[in-house]
Amino acid sequence: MEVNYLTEGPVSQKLISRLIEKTGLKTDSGGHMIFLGQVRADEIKGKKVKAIEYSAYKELVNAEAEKIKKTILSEFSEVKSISIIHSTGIVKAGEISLLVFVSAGHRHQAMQACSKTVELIKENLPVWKKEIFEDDSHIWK
Amino acid sequence: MEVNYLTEGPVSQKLISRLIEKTGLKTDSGGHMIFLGQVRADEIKGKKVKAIEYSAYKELVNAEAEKIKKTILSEFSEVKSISIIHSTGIVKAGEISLLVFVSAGHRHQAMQACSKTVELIKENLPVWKKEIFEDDSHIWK
Amino acid sequence: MEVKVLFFGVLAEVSGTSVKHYRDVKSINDLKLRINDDFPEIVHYNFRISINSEITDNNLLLKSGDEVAFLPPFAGG
Amino acid sequence: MEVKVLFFGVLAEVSGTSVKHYRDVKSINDLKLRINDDFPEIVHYNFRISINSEITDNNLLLKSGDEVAFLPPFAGG
Repeated sequence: MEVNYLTEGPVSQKLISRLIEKTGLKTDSGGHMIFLGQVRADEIKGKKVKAIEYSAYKELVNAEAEKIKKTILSEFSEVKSISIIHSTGIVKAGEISLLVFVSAGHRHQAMQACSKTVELIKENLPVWKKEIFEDDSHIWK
Repeated sequence: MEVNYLTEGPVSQKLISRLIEKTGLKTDSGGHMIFLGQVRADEIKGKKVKAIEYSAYKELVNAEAEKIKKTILSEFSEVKSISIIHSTGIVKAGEISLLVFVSAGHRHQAMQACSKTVELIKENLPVWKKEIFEDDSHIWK
Repeated sequence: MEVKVLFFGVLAEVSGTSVKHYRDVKSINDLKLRINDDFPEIVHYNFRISINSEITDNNLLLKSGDEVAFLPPFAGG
Repeated sequence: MEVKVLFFGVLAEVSGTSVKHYRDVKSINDLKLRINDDFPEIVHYNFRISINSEITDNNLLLKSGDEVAFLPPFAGG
């Protein structure tokens, strides 16, 4: 079964809610840590970011995300599940572009594993972003 | 205005969703960290926990939660908002009993501030729990 | 004079009540003695004390209308 | 023989395309020379290379049907 780590456009409220609803199914989890990365309306040299356009190398994203999950599961014995969802395409300022959802037996492992997953995503996931300003000019990040 | 840090029964999916929906209103936040504490169906001496009954000293909870928020806001300059919701009364195994929601300009402060808020809650919030087993016997934690 | 005493967590179970009023108690120590008389079992439990929602480790004097709470170790989350 | 070359992020902008096919390239270094000829600007950018979804820093030999990708520094999140 191939898991899809990418979603077209922003990570929707519906998708987040659906993941949170599933928490109750596993009564051996004591803590869930959820990271949501959001597009900021940064001002750069007087111009305001209105959106980010993400592009990704899909096959490599899947391979790297699988590696990240394996790394976390082997390092944190109490982690029960890890969900990773990253946007591709246009995500407007104020919308969510990354979700990391980690469930564990106890809180410390949930927290540490979630933070580490986010760091590994930043380092290893082949995703690129183009910040688009209100005047439609852009810069690559 | 008095904020209510306590909710009767589990922290509902609806309440969590409502907080997540509000993330988009602030375009200066780049990261949100959400901790959900869940009641585990632990087995203790062969008996399985079916629920936890939480009790709290409401006035003191409010005072201590305000202190925690002040501590976090003064320590983490990029934190934009902190929400804390703790259950009172019966919360069944698999249900959520604590929510901590921290929004910040960048991810590191969101992560660190969220973890620290949870630790301060564990140390300082006057809440008590009675673990109730499937045979209706109980122990205090 | 009268003070209101609140019992929380396991101490509410030990004392069989969550609230009780005491008359003519001058100080925290005074109140503790009275409570030990009423509920001798309480000596086995750890607790801290708050007066009017302020935790204190001192033997403060009490005045009429004070709310004193007996707080077992916190166990939130 | 022919390989498929993918350009990502800013490199897709620099090359004006996200995919291009090259014939008769023996190795990564060979391919890099060809790409430098086609898009001289590329020399100003940092990138890594993957072959068939596997990142490599070596000058590997290429075979027909290989998918080679030019990857600017990652910027997810």
